[in-house]
Amino acid sequence: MRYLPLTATDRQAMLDKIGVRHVDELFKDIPNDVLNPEIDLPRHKSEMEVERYLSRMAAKNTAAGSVPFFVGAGAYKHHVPATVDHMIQRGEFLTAYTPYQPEIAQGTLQYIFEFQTQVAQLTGMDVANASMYDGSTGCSEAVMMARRVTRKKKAILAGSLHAHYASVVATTTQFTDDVIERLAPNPANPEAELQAAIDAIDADTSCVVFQNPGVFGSVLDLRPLAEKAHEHKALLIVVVTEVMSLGLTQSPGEMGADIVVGEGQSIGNGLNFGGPYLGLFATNQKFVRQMPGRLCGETVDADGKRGFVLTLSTREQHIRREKATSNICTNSGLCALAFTIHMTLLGEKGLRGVALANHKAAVDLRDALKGVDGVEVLNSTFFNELSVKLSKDAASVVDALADKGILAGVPASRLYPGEGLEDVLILAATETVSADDISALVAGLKEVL
Amino acid sequence: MRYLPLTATDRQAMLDKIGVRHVDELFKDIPNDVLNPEIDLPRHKSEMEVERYLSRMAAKNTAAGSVPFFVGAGAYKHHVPATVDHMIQRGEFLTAYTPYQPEIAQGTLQYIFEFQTQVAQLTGMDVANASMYDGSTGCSEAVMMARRVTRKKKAILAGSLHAHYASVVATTTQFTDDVIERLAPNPANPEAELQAAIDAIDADTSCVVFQNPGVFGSVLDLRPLAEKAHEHKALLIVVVTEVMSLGLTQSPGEMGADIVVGEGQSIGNGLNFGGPYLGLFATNQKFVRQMPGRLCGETVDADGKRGFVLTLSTREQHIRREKATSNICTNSGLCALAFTIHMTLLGEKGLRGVALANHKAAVDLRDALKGVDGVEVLNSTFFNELSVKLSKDAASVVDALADKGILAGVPASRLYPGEGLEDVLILAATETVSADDISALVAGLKEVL
Amino acid sequence: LAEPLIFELGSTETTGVDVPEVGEFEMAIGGLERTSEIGCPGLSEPDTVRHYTRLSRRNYGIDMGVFPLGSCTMKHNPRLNEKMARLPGFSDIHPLQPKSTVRGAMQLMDELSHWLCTLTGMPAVALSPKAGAHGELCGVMAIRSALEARGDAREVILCPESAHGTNPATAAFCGYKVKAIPAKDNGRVDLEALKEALDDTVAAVMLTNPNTCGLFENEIRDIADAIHAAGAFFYCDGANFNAIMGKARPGDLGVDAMHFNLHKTFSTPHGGGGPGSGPVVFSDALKAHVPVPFVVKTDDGFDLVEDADDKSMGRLVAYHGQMGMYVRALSYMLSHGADGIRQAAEDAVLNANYVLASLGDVMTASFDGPCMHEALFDDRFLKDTGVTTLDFAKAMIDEGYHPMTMYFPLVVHGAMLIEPTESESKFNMDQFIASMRGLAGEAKAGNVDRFSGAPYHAPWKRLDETQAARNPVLRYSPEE
Amino acid sequence: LAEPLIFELGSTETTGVDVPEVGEFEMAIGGLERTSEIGCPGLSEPDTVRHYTRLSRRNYGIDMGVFPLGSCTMKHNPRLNEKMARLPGFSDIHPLQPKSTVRGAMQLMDELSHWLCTLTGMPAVALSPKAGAHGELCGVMAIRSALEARGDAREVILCPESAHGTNPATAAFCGYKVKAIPAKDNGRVDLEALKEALDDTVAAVMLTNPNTCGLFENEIRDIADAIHAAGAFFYCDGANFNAIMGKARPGDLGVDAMHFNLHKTFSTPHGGGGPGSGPVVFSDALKAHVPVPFVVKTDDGFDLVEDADDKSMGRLVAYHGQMGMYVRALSYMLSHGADGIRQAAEDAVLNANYVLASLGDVMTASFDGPCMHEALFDDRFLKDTGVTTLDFAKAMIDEGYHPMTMYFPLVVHGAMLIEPTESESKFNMDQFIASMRGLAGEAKAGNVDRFSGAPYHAPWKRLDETQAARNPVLRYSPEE
Repeated sequence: MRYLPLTATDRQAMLDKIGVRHVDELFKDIPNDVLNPEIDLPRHKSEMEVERYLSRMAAKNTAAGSVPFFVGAGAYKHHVPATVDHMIQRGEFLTAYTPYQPEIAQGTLQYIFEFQTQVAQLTGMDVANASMYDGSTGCSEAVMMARRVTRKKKAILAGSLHAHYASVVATTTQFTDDVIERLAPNPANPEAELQAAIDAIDADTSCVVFQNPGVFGSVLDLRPLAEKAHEHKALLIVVVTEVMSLGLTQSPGEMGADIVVGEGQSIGNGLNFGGPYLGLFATNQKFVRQMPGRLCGETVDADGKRGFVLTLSTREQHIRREKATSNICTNSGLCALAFTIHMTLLGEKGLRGVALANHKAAVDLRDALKGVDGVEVLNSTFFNELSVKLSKDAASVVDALADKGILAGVPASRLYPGEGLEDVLILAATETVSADDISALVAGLKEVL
Repeated sequence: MRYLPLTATDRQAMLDKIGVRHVDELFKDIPNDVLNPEIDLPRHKSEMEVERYLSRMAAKNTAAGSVPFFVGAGAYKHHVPATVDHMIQRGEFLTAYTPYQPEIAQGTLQYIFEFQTQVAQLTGMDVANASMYDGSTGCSEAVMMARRVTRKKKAILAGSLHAHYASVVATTTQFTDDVIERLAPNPANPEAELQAAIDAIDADTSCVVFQNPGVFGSVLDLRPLAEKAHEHKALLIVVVTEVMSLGLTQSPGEMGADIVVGEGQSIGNGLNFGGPYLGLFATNQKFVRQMPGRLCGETVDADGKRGFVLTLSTREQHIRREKATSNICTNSGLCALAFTIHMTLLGEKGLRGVALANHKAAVDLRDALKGVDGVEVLNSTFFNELSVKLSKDAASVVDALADKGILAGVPASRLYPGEGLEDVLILAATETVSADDISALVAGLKEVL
Repeated sequence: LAEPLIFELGSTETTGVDVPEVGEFEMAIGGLERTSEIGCPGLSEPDTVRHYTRLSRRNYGIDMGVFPLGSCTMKHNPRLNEKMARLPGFSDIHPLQPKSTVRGAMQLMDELSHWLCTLTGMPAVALSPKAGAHGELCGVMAIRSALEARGDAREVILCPESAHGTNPATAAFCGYKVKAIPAKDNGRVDLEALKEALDDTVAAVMLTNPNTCGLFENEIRDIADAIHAAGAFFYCDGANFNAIMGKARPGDLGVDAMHFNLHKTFSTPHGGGGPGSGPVVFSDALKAHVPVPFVVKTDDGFDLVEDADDKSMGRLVAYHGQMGMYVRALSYMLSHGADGIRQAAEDAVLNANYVLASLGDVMTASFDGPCMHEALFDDRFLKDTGVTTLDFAKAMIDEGYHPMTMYFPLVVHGAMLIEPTESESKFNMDQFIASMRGLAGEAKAGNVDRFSGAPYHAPWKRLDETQAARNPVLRYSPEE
Repeated sequence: LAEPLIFELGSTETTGVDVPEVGEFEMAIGGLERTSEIGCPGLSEPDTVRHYTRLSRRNYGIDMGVFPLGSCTMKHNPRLNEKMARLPGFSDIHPLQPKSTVRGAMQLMDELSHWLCTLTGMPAVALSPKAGAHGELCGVMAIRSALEARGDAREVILCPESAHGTNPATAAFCGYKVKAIPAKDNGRVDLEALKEALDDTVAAVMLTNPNTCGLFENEIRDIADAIHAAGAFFYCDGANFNAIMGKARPGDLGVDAMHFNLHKTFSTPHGGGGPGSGPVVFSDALKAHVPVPFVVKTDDGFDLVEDADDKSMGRLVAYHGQMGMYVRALSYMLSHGADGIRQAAEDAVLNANYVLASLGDVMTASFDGPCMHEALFDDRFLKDTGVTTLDFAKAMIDEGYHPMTMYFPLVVHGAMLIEPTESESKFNMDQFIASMRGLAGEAKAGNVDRFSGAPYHAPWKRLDETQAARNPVLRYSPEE
């Protein structure tokens, strides 16, 4: 076993030192009749065998980079510079623990501090935490935080919110007395979605959750929503599943958000079939002590030298136990590192440039789709993603195009089954989409429709 | 330009400090009429564009790992553990310079010292250098070293020596008064090759160069050759192009070699279409000061702490200039690091195990080929490579099998054109060759022959 | 040398990427262009590489040396796993691609599920929880779902005092009151006290086994029987599964639900704080309540169930969980095999007992041996030396080691919890033991200075955590 | 902390690989099984990772900070290049595969050739030399081949005193006598002296341009004319091509042959001493003599010429040279483009002149500016301080920098050759300049201790090179 350093000689010497004859004497507390069960699993394999086995499995999947690719809906294919993945694999980052010993963890702590700052800057908020598991769990934490802040029970989830996010909120709060009001999705009329959310706010409302760009792609001005929420002492939670959009559009903070939850995958992280991703979580200074998750803060060491530590941990489970703000412990450290390295490479200039390239690709996609019979573009605004109404069932169109080697997007019915959206398709176009890809999609659609 | 940190503002401030108005004033020593020529090459590309461009180019090649693969003849496909490539990419190794400042280069220096020791142990010699460019150039350096040691001119290159190695020796010595005697290859009778080399030694001989296993795969006992060479005060230079063989066979040192030259690619390094590889170069203590290339030696620092430095550099060009033992400067540092890490993972136990698996694969290949009409196995001994005589032209058989997705080996005529070996094929079987691969080859041969 | 923050190094004019030029076009973002400055500086690629290289060198990781952090299972992270997780067929697939294009992904999830179920002897698994604490949530929600399904409104969860903080936090999260179960002098649950506490208001008992004192709960079957007799469920925190994998199956011990920490037990990287992955195995009594999504076998392969039925608790995460971690964990399992997994558990326990046996005469072991995969000491041996557990831990940094876990579990005073894992050689163990003996000797010899200012040889001296919390500075601001 | 050697850590019983079991079979190695012990210890994978991680941390590389090593062009190594070189289509192809299966490899070699020829304005290139010195050998052998082809037996090669050691070594290797050309006070070749030395015994002149003093040979065309008038060839050492790439083409200046160091100019990694790659471009007069192999265009793609004709010098290496380096170099070139390559040269020269202008008042510049890509200082400013160039360089280590090149070129006393390259930002340059000014001030203030024992803050103090050479210990032996 290549990972196990003890030799037979070592083991014997150690057993002698301990004073037992057989290693199973160390397992004597385990009931004897269940010790050393027959395990019907294969024996160990050489590295070459494992590599071949898993490579064959991987080859059964269609990699996004190998085909014209328009799938988005909360996870996006972007080009991540080679430097990012190279740096996060440095053993000192990869194999470090949570930085509870700050004297030998300043590498991790400083990048978290940088990350927190970048997230705050991007979202237009005062402060951000060290990351959540992902956007969807972050969204559920935000709803619970709003309850702690407002001491009110009712959360309104707008129709623009990704269905999975709404489900996660509903699932997670099912055993509390929170009231979750899910509004209907309305891809054909995002302004109506916004208005419905505004109208739903009342005195009992703790928060309203609005995704922008919405799950169907539209970009909206949320100021009216913020105003109404604040009138009723409710919080506006803005969800951003495509963080790259913040390079082009006004920030949630500028629009009046109280909490911003984001899925950070687009920056620094690959698609990975949905995980690991990283949740961005930002809010304003006054709510800091109600925030879930880890926080890194600046301090000094005994010599007065600037350094960083985890702080405000009295909110957390390992101190507060059942009184903690959240049970979250592990965060997405390595994904956050990838995010912060990619953001550092981009800088404001690069981020704006890539965001613009995304929007241009989506504009080109829209223009190309307008020329296809049986396709009606629903969006008047969008960042890099838009929804279309097809003349056929979207799921079957997607399957037919997949057979042609084109991954055409997400059928709305996969996210919203039974909501009458069978003919709606959500398509994303990032900077990785070429003119050839769009041509292939258009040609494929013309064949299939 | 993502690799260039200076901004326009920086450049202007720096020009101001220097006291010039335009950067071209710094280039005033270049004749004005040739400054800033039109360069008919593309403008800069984004990382994504370069990656796509080169990936498309790479996709036009058939990767060894994707097909049944039997190509050897001096370069071998082995499984290299993921750890090796991971470790050599640490920036402190990858981006270090030659360790001329030992206080901040002990990482490089210590691994070179470990590498030198491993090479000496493997070859059965006293000492080894820090690596040459590759086996072929190392071979030519060995011939020149033999001349310096013996002060005689004639080098005998046995028929077992890889044709490229013999050509490199001949090319490199063409403007000296060395006499290079190349003996004929004889795949059908390796013992006769050995006897011819023995017979060719006379009083004028500086060295005899014998490859073991030979280019056609045979493994021979070189003691008689060493005896005859030493009788005539000539040196025996043993070339090992498949260093993995040293895990199973007696070492050149045990057989009486004075200099051992090896191609180290098999351990730690990929095929890379022929380079970068690394030359192993080992000899006995008494010849150390005639050795080419870098050497690392143990010493102490001002506090008496063990450390390592480059040493005996008075042999080298940067000190001795035209009187140097070689003009070599750059070595194969990173490839040597890969070698030493892989060797450390293997250890004696692993090396012997992998070597045995190689030999077993070749035995299986031989047994399978024996059942194919039109194929005559020429070897009675071999490590992981053997030669066969085909009933058809080997080059056309290889091409026909390549069209079927089988890379069947090296036609001897590609190495030895015009030597009457058109029907000889050299096939290697390493631990990466599976039973399925051998079955595919046999089936393919049956179709083609 | 201090490393500046990127905000002190870079400028918003600098970038380390080349962006395609898109020319003029009519935008369609509803007039919501960002006009304010974002403020994020960029660095060129060379400066980015240097900044993060230098930061990394201020960290200690498993790759650098012994990392005996109890309860955290800091084992070797094989590089093969990293390579496998980066195969484009795993890393470059979208969670909402057509299922026909992710057959390999479904196969991988199915095989991982099979390994986890087989190793635990449990019939079902939920892969999607994102980390151990999230797995706990999943487990307790399944328990509550099952209870509600049978109309049984219970309101209490029992946890031992030695439990990880996530256990009570999770229970509270699901609306339960938390009551503590006392421990006996031998570091195990007091079975009689547990029986007394068990009544029809108790929904579940959450136990870590091997427990956080590094001991196996030797009355485990009596405990399970008592729990089930009271109509409650037995939740096992699997954080310490490394000690018994391949040696014993929780399913044989009466466990109803147990989460894994893939990053502990199956060597996916800790990564300075994550990502984790917390699959949960379930007994027959709970398996109907698993969250979506999950993979099922079909006639011609696999399918993903994405929509919850009435019994399912619902959805805990967007998409399918931590695929990247699944690949790494399966790569680890395939590499070890059933034989290697058992050997790893034995070696982990052997290493811990070797520490216990080698340090027992100079430090104070909290309980009689043998221990499982970690050796627990307390600060009695430091009595009257003026050296605290914290000081002792910080002095270990000067010896070139990451400190052990300190002050946890709470049930002993000044706890020092040492978990070497199976990744350590005897050579490493002997060096570590010699260092610890040396430190213990110095403490007893009254060499307080060696400890009170430690670490002396780390890049930073002790950091002021009080100041950080009193006046939180959580982001860079230019006016600083 | 010292790191043991693997021979002190491992055992021959330990291995970090799992080897397939092959069972019993009849061997066919002629009874030559190895029965003696090899003696190479193995380490488990975790211990291997740690050993080399810890070793690496004792190194300084470009990734860590400014690396102003004159003449070595320590520029940023983009990670994209590493990724591209590892594409299986490049890294996992065999040099003797059928040509039909390596069309992409031939295309890559052809494109690289095209870039190198276009940037130099030369008609032909030999890619195969393995490093710069090997390229020199290739160049001088082509010159000798051409001379012999015309029956012209010349015996002398002229080199300036400031040449790299490889130049005279190479000339001697090809059977030439080496004569030195003196330099003028302005750091350039003395044209008149050169003309005098040029006669019909001179085969070639080997010049580095920009030269090793960091200066462009401003009489380059007169030099070339004089060389050609004497029937000799003009070999240019291209080690310093970084300063003029995209700014001027050697082909426009009368050069007959020039090698590149791909690892300097085109950012393939130095790797602690290699591997290098030394392609050579040739003029029309020499191109018939290039070594095999080379790629040619055919009607339907490319072909590899592997067998030498009468004129070719023959074969310098097995196979096709340093493919892995070709990929990296082309990746660099494509990334920069013609525009970025010129900008890089300008930035390299700008950075060097910025150093020259910023340190000229506290250190002694050897020649009047402007310089090209490196700034040459000598030790006049250290006169009577008791501090030597070596001391000064070692003190730079304590400032966190790799020292500059010292005592080279030989033509000035106590040379300090500073080459920042284009990879450095102004921020880095300003910090570096401030450090250098600080050191110069301390030297002048008589603070000799700061220098004589330097480095103080490196992991090792100065190492005893004399002892190493007097009693060479070149390998580990157990009896030590």
